[in-house]
Amino acid sequence: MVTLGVFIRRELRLLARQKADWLNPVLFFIIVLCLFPLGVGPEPNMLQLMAPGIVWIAALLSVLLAAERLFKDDFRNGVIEQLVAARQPLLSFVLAKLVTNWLSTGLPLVLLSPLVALLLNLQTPAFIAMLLTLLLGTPLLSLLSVMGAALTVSADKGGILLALLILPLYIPLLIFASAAMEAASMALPYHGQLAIMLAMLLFALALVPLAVLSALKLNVS
Amino acid sequence: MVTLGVFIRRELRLLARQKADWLNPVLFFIIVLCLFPLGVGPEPNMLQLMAPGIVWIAALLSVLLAAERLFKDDFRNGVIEQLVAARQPLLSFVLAKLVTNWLSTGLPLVLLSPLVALLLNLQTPAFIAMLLTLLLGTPLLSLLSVMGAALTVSADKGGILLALLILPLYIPLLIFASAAMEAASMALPYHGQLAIMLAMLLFALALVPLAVLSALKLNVS
Amino acid sequence: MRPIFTVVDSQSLVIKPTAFPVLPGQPLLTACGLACIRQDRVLFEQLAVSVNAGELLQVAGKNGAGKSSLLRLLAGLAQPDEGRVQYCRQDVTAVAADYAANLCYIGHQSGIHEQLTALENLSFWRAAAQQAPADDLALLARLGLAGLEDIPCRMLSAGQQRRVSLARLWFASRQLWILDEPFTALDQGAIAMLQQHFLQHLQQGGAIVLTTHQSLSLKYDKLNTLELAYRW
Amino acid sequence: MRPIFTVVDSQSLVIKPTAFPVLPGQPLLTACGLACIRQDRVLFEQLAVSVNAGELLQVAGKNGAGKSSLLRLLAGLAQPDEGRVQYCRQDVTAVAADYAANLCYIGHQSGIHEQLTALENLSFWRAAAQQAPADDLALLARLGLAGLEDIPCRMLSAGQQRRVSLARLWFASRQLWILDEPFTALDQGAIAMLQQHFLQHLQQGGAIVLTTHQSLSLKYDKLNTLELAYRW
Amino acid sequence: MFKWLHPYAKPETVYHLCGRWYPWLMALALLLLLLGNIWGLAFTPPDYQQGDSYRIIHIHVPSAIMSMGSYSAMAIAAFIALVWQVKVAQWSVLAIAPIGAVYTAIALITGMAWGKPMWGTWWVWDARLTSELILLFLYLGVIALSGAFSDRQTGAKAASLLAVVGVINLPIIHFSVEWWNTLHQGASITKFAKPSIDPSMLWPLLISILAFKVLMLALLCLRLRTAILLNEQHRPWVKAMAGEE
Amino acid sequence: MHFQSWSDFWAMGGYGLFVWLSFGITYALLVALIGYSHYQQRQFKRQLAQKLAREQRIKQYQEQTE
Ligand code: HEM
Ligand SMILES: Nc1ncnc2c1ncn2[C@@H]1O[C@H](COP(=O)(O)OP(=O)(O)OP(=O)(O)O)[C@@H](O)[C@H]1O
Ligand SMILES: Nc1ncnc2c1ncn2[C@@H]1O[C@H](COP(=O)(O)OP(=O)(O)OP(=O)(O)O)[C@@H](O)[C@H]1O
Ligand SMILES: [Mg+2]
Ligand SMILES: [Mg+2]
Repeated sequence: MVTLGVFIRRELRLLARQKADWLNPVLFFIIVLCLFPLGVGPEPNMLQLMAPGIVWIAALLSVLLAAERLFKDDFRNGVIEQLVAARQPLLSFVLAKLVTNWLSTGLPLVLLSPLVALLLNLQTPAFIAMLLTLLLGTPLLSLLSVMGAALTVSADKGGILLALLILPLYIPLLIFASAAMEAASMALPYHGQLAIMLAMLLFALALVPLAVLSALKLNVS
Repeated sequence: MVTLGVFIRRELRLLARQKADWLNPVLFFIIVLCLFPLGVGPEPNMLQLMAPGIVWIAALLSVLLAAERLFKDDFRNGVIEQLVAARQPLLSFVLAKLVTNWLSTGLPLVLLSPLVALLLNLQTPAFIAMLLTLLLGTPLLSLLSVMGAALTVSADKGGILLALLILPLYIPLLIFASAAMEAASMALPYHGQLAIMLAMLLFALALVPLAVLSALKLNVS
Repeated sequence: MRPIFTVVDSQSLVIKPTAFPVLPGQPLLTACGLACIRQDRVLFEQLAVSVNAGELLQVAGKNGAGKSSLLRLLAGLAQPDEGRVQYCRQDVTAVAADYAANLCYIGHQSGIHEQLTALENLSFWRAAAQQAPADDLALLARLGLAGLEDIPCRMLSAGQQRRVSLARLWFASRQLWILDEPFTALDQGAIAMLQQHFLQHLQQGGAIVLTTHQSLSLKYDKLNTLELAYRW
Repeated sequence: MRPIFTVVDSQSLVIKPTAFPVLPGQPLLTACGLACIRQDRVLFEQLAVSVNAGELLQVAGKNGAGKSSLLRLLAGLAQPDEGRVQYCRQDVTAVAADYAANLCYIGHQSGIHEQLTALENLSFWRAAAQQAPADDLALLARLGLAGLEDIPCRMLSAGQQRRVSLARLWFASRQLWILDEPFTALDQGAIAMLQQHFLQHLQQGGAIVLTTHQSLSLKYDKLNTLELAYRW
Repeated sequence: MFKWLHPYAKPETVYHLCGRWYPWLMALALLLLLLGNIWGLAFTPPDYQQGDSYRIIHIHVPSAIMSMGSYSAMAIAAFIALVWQVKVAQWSVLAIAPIGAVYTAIALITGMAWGKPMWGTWWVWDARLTSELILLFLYLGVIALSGAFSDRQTGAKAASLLAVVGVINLPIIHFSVEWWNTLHQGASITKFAKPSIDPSMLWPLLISILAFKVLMLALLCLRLRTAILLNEQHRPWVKAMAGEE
Repeated sequence: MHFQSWSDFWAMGGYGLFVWLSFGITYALLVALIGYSHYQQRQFKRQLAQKLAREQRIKQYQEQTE
């Protein structure tokens, strides 16, 4: 536990030093959001219709792009090799990465959601649904992308391979999240979708750290 | 010129060896295109309306993701450092990268366009417009993203910084390309937009290689 | 303000004689029947390795003979294609945690994060080794890095980065060191200092497995050499 | 099938005495008043360097003294903060193309692509150096890489990768070599061979600037040393 | 031809010059700003269409114009830095970028606050608004890129290159109102022939524009001084000065 | 003075919120920019002094050890 604390502090310090690591995904998210009205046309009611899809696709892409770098530096410098050789601390390391990854990419998206609502002309109920789905969905997104990053860290094929691995897993999330937002904008209940998302999140929370651990070990040898 | 030939062969050989480098962007493009109907809902006429925007945003993202790796390996291994020290061959190197980057990411998108038309329910005129804009636009996209990749090659901040730099420059292209496709779908003429795109392309062709050259030089020092 | 460096008398940095788990002269690491195959080429076969506490084993051989591969096998980073590695007469896979807790492996890569300062890297490694924080400033000053403690490591020269990564050898309490070309990029002064440190470790009952293409100038009687032939 | 390696009599690989642009004894590279500042620390100031054709200059100094930084300045990869570098008594910025065409710089990084084979890397470098294709198989065999020519370089050991990157020194027709720690990761045999090659180059009127922490065993009368002090 | 400029490219000279100008420029800027804004807020008649909301013009238009003006200044400095390797110009690029970014943000925010009463919405995806947003991204890109390198010099050069390349966006912003028919007002004061705006409203506006311009210069002086110190800290004159203080 | 009274002035013909919001944010941003620029300069001067002091100490240390 002490180790976990130290590791989390290390990651936070790295984030504080490389501000771009968490500022860039946020900016990217905003820019992709701005691209849509430009490419698709600015009619407010069409934007409202598309909003769930847009928000979730932009979120996916920004989390994905941020995750790619997660293990790269540590792998190249041999830090991960060392931790695998030392065995024990590897789990704390993975957990620290997971926590800080969400703090630095998922959380900002949640905090940004009022701005998104403004840009895409969302009404309050849809906005609340968006907030809730983001709160439940971004941790899941982080988990998935961290797993992808761990799998691809030595493949050195860059972000795209990661994207390919993650996208199929991500599709259920996309479907339920946008269904929830759509239901909200039509004033229908959406507990069901939220419950399913929560279940997926818990399931991933239990399994992903182990998967990441063995993926890292595999990549070192 | 002999040098250029050798360099292009080298890049092609690398592409043949690392097939993921060009297969992945294509797959990514297709997956993003498939995500939209999932996130937005499958009504055909809405998809048609959104098609220009979707195609162009997906194209941008996939080219962007592919570009990020373009110079990374050669930079890390010191190849670029060597070429800068040798001066002369650097231009051939940059040109070879530009050509093969388009061949491996832009061209596949053009070839894929019939499939896209199928997925998004496009009519023939809109499809032809899409084909033409892709033909004119993807080289420009390649040029821009290669420039971004060259600027950030030693920055070590990953693809997201690249995205941040390129997106503002890319927006005019997006606007004209989707305007052309919209005009086509309403049976209006769209020579004007195509002409502007052509002008932008020629302008970029003249200037970008120089910008890439100096970007690489300053990244080495 | 934190003091940038502390003047230490070099004695205070001497590792306290820890009770290493294995007594001097006892076998610490043994391996038998080892084989390693890379790209369908047999690098070595039926190789036996044995390292007792208090001994140094230098793995020698030409470029490509398989030294690094052997060291990675011994450190548990890769599995041998044949044969097995034993720690205290028990299979390393069975006592993996114990083994890892008593091992310090430093390979070709430095294991330091380029964006973190030397101090931060060290405190990370202390945590990973489950050690209490200690006076890293003095340690770094001793390694000739006084004044460079809080600069991101990427701004250090090749040899200075190597020094930071070797600082882990001063953390103490690991009996077995496995070092792949530790002298790379170091200047003569640093090499001498490092060998002095090796000597101390051996005298306290530690054991070292290393490769190097430079010759050791260590005056010690338990230096063994394992010559790996370059095979086809 | 292509022969895996060709037995060559080592004479056939001897570089033909090319007419190097600068005559032996004439100044090839001179620099005066050089200053280099890294992270606001002055590494050196008012430094003068001069290398004549037929001479070897070893830049010596502790870790972090600024050897690599100096070599990069001389190779034109970075601009000095003060002072200037001259090639044949002309500013290098003015005769940049000529200078680059007569220079071979090999730094800490190998300059070989890890996914390409040794052969492919060499033919890339030949093209970049505007040279005609040549018998690279024989060259690689000479460097002890027979049989490893068509394996991606990432599967070679540290020393073997280094050998591939040094193969460029056998391409000929560059008068000035600037080498940053060329002996890293090489075994003793390879180091001896490399030094032999240095000797030949010097005798033909070439010039070498290098850094190394190992001592040179070269028997040659025009070996100069430039000692860089580690400064604050 | 540029020989006479040469002494002014010497960092030490520029440092002292900026130090001398800064107080005057700052005072002048604040004076003009207060004059223009108070005049515009309290002493001009309301617009017959927009009522009193049009008074936002006294900060919206100056900041919008100067957001583009700052970009041109930055791009020119970047060009000089790249072509003639003038270090002071290179540092000016990084000194101007945050000023321009703040001006752009002001133009966006005041535009939004004006748009709500006039168009009934905070934001529309109108060509001019969008392109102004892109301008903000360009500024942010320049700032991000300059900070992305371990070496300060490399960062500054890369940012300069990006600034030069980004110039193509300026005409797009300026002419966007003419190329696409949009909600946003067309040029009314920047038209050369005859401003289509009442002189009583024009004067305070012109004063405010001037104020923003002078403020930019003042801030440039201040920030350039810091940049010079930062980049020349190993020089004796900087050390001597640090010793004095 | 165009307005009849202070309350008229603050009300801005019903547009008070928007007008004062924009002016408020503008001035806040400008003040922040000016303040930050001054802060940066002071901060840097402090760091420089620290650095010089540290160099001094390191020289001292090296003399001691040699
Ligand atoms: C977020 C919203 C807005 C943005 C980003 C914005 C942006 C700009 C820009 C960039 C300019 C300078 C154009 C140039 O010099 O070429 C400008 C000028 C101007 N804007 Fe806005 N604007 C916004 C909203 C508004 C609104 C709501 C109004 C009034 C109804 C308005 C009225 C004007 C006027 C009158 C000018 C002066 C035009 C001229 O004389 O050239 N703007 N705006
Ligand atoms: N990329 C960099 N950015 C900033 N400072 C650097 C960088 N690389 C090196 N330095 C600084 O410059 C100094 C000299 O580094 P350099 O690499 O030239 O040393 P060197 O003499 O080659 O040492 P070594 O023997 O360890 O290779 C170092 O002390 C370091 O602090
Ligand atoms: N990652 C790898 N994948 C496949 N084969 C490899 C890999 N690394 C090394 N090899 C092969 O294994 C052989 C031995 O490599 P190893 O790195 O163990 O050599 P080494 O003795 O450490 O040499 P050096 O002195 O050059 O460091 C090499 O000849 C190489 O062909
Ligand atoms: Mg090895
Ligand atoms: Mg060095």
